[in-house]
Amino acid sequence: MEIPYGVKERPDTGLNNAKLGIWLFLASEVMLFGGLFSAYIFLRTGVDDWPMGSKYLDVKMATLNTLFLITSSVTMVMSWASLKLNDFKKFKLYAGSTLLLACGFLVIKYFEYSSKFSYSYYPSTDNFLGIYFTMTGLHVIHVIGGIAVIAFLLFPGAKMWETDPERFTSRIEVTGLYWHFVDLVWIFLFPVLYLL
Amino acid sequence: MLEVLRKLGLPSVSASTQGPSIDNIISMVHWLMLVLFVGWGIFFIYTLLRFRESKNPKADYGGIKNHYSSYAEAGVALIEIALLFGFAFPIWASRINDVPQGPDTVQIRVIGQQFAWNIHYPGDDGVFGKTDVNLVNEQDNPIGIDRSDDFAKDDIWTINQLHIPVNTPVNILLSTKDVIHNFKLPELRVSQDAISGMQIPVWFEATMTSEEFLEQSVGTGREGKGFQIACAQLCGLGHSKMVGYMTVHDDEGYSNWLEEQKEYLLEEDEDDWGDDEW
Amino acid sequence: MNKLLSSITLSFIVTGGLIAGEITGVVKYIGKPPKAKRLRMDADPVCAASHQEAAKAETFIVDAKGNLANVIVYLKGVKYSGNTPTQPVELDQAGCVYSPHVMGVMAGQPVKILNSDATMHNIHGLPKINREFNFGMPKTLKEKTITFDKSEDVFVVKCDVHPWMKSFTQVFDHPYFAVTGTDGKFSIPNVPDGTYEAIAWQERFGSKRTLSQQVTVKGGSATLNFNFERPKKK
Amino acid sequence: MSDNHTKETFFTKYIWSIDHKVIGIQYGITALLWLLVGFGLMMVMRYQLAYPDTQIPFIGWIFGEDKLLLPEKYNSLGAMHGTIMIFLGVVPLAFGAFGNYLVPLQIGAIDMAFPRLNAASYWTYFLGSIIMVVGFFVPGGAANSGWTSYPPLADVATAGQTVWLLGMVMLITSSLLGSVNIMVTVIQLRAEGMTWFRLPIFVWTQFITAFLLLLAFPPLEAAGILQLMDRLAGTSFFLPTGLVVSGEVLTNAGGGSPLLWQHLFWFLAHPEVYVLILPAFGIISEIIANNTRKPLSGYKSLVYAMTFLGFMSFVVWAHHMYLTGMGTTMGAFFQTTTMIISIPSVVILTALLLSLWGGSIRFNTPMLFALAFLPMFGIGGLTGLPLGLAAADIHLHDTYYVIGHFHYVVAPGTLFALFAGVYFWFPKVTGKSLNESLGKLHFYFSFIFMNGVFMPMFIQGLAGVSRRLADGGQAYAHAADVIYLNEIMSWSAWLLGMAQLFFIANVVLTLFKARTGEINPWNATTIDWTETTSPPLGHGNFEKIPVVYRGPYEYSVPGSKIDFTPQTEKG
Repeated sequence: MEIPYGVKERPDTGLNNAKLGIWLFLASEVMLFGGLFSAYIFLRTGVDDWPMGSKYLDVKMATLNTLFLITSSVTMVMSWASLKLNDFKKFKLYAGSTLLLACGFLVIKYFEYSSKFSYSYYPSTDNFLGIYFTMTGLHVIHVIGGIAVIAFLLFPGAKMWETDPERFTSRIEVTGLYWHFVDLVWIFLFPVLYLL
Repeated sequence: MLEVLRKLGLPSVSASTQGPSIDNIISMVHWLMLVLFVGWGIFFIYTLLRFRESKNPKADYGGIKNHYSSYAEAGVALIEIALLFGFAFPIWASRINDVPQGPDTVQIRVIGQQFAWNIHYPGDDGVFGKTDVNLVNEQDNPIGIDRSDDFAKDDIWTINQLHIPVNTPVNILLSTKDVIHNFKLPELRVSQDAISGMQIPVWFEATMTSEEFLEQSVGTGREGKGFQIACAQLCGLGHSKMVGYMTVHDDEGYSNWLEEQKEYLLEEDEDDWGDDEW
Repeated sequence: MNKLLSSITLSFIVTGGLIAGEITGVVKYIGKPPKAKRLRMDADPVCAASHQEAAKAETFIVDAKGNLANVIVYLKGVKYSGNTPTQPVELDQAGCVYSPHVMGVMAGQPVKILNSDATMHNIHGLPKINREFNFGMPKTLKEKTITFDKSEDVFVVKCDVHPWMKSFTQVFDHPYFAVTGTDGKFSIPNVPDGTYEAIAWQERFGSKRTLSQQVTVKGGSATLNFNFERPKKK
Repeated sequence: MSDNHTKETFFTKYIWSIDHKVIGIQYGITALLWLLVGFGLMMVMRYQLAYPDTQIPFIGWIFGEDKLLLPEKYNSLGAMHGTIMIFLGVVPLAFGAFGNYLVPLQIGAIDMAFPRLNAASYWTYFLGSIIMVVGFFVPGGAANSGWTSYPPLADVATAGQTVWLLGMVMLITSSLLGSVNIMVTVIQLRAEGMTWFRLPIFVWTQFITAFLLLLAFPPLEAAGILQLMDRLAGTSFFLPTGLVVSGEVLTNAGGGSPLLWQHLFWFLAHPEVYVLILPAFGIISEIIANNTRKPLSGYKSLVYAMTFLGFMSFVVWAHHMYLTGMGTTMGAFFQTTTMIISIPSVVILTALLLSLWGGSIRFNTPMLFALAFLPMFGIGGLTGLPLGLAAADIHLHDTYYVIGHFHYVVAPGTLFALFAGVYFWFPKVTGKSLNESLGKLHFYFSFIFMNGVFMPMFIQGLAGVSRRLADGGQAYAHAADVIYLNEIMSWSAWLLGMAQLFFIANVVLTLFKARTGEINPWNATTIDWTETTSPPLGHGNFEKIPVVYRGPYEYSVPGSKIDFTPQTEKG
């Protein structure tokens, strides 16, 4: 016996298990980052002087990173669409670009972090840097998680395309949803930390 | 109900102006609880007896038909609304908004620490002097009073000894040096968290001197023990020993006590060794 | 190898004891002493009841002749490879004050902490190198033994329940230290011949204002005196 | 998954099993063991409370040469008792064990929606629970800042607190995986005909519980991460400027607020209360319907009340914080929401009581526990009222009244429900029925001593005795008149512990007996009883996926020959 609605949609709910699962997971992620954003607001409104993000942070690098992530979200969608169109080669191309862009994000983040450290800006310096490192750090962990999943699906996991293409497409779709969420978190982080 | 609750442990005195109103709401809620519980209980026991298997071998598919229970639930909701608007909100509003200021009020700072209550009186000028954490010395300046400040010269401090006058509004500015504590005066129905980084006013007016309290507690379990300040928030390993003592004086006793405390000011080093001379 | 060799020779010298001597001396204070303040023992009735007169702070104990008590005198940078004493050093909590107020102990030497009071103390040591310790001593717990693993400059040992209770401990990796008594005198026995740097520390003067002197031990004894001076006003 | 497994080794069958039933049993056994540990910690604490600062008998050597439970160790036990009971005991038992085992069976699913995730969830919980107790072996002992871990105390606490936080992060991850799984399972895998309003109440409660866990836990995870940063990276999220701890000025940058923690913490921890109680409602509902032989009164009102309870539980959290300097507007808001949330609780309790009316009540062991739950939860719920009103809370805040209140909800409340559930579903899981006489002895002794432990707490609380006092209030004058109760409570606690021996003996003896072969010993109507063998066969649960034609509690249907009509019966 196979667990039903793993890939196919259940008629009365209009969902398959994986998609519903990832939506629920993302709901909890929203609460996690929501908790941190509330903490940010709480801390910021609790003190008189809160430093401008640009005092510490490099807006240019972050803008570039924002572009990277948005593009990677687009390529993620393209890779799923390619599978839908049965074009495995294009899938490889797009998913590979997503992976590269994500790694690019990490590289820039690495330079950002090390430049902070070189000025002796640490999480303990003040609460702005504290929350900056905590939130972006948690986001980076999410990016790394995404990279691991995409890399798995691109290389060893891609065999499934031969055996069970429908399930494989569903996996890419679910991964895509996660990846859009990671992107979305950054879209919030960027203005909140760097610009406001 | 209040008498029952007092038999059950509620301190028999309510030695502040706000105490009776708090006792009042506690006993009203307990009435509500009692009525509900007894009501449920009677129904419960009666049902269990009447519908036990041996008495009623065939169950009734339909069960109960009437809607009395809905009326009861609505009744509970109404009583709760009445409690909220009639009592709970006004008492809370008075606690928050009616903080006494002005010349008749006694202003005292209480600063909790692991594991003692530091009490800071403004002295004759009625103004608290500056304090600075860098001047804190557990032995002879636990709250870091800056004696170079003019307002600080006459400030008095004690450890664990809170003295207040009777029938006078007392406004305590509550803070803490380290972790969270809770300043609790059980007999006065006063309790307030001391939150790190905040100074929160908590006010009350004692209606009974310590002497009167001791007299009426003769023969009870706490004979000979006056009012105490309890810490009601876990603050570390000495939490259970964080006992402060409160003495409520009549007006004369209070001013005498303040005079006595001034002797400590004479011990302050006029020519203290400062750091910058080295 | 070199290190080993020197430690062997040193231990020979120490255990030999033939050419070891005693450093004795007096620590004095020059100037008008600060007033000793009363301690607020009314914070705990048990403490208050254990004193006939109000107890005073022990920050600065000096007699009429200027003899200064509670000064740690020790030799700096001495290598020692002899035995660590197994005899415990006692730190008593009596009448809600520590006795001794200042003490030295060797790393690895047991410290026996006593509670002679009918109240709960907690004993909170604030070393930076050794592990911080903090435990309660209810009145039924009369003694407890601890040790320090590493040598460390003077640090505070205090009671959080009775904030005025404060004492000072320094941990040494050698036995060449002493604390002055109320007569200001001290003696450091069994010091091998040689020239040393000697340090005197007093609580009120703090770690930044320790006094230091050269002392040479030769042929059995040496004398070493320190004079703390009152800081000048600006 | 699929039933064409070639080989099933011991490892895949009992350890890394992906069968929801095995995982449920794993959860159950682990959680019961943790309950025992948490209970043991409490029995030691009760010794210290009854006979302060005297040597602990029998096992005193654990606490060092002096055999005393020193205050810092008492605080450790206190924090760990709370943590273990809630996060390692009751929730995994109620949600992990009962939920995992029964939800797929009751909705007619062959397994959970994500079986591998399910196993991962259990093992994350297991690992987290081990990390939790590793704290006892680090310098300074386990976390000792209360299960609430309020900073700054927790920020400056000994290393055990870091271990506690790491353990919490694991446990939170585990319950997130579990709750996603339960929700997807209930939404997607209901058998044909199992509409939302044909779900057994138990499934509803698990579904709502999953919802609460899913949304309430992440903010605590956020808070946990922030506290870890405070402790390990030197940030000041919860530390304001200018603190002096033990005579030394803290060197942190400052600017944080301890109230931030309290908000994030209680945003989880209030819904957590309903996580503890909702599965209990579910179990009780099943047992009452079964043993009154009639449908529940007001199935729909129960469902609506529970759903409403779930939603409301997200907006009452600050009623734990009345005394933190809360103003009038916030105070009024949270008092009002708190009073509002009391109404669905009253509705639920009333519906369960009314369900008894007209029944043919059988008094077997599960039913006794279920019936006792009602007044016990009643006491627990009612004593929440004075605490919900800020003015009354001024006197009762953080006293033993609070301890009595939530223990009545959780101990004679939820725990009785869980025991009821264990007695009720034991035949399902093992194919063997527990002994009724031992069960009744277990019940009556537990009932008496539970009340012996917790009833006196209200008296101490009214007297104003604070919780978390390592000496039980000896130092405080206002405790003098009520301190004698400590001995009564402690003896009750130890005897309560002894009473559990009936249960342990019962389980052990029964396991040695042969299977009865009876499929549906209680003559129940739900799919778990009617469509599977006891115990259910291997993976897949059902020989054929059942089809549902009616509601879950069709007992004593007029015109029917027997007094129960299974959900799968046509017509």
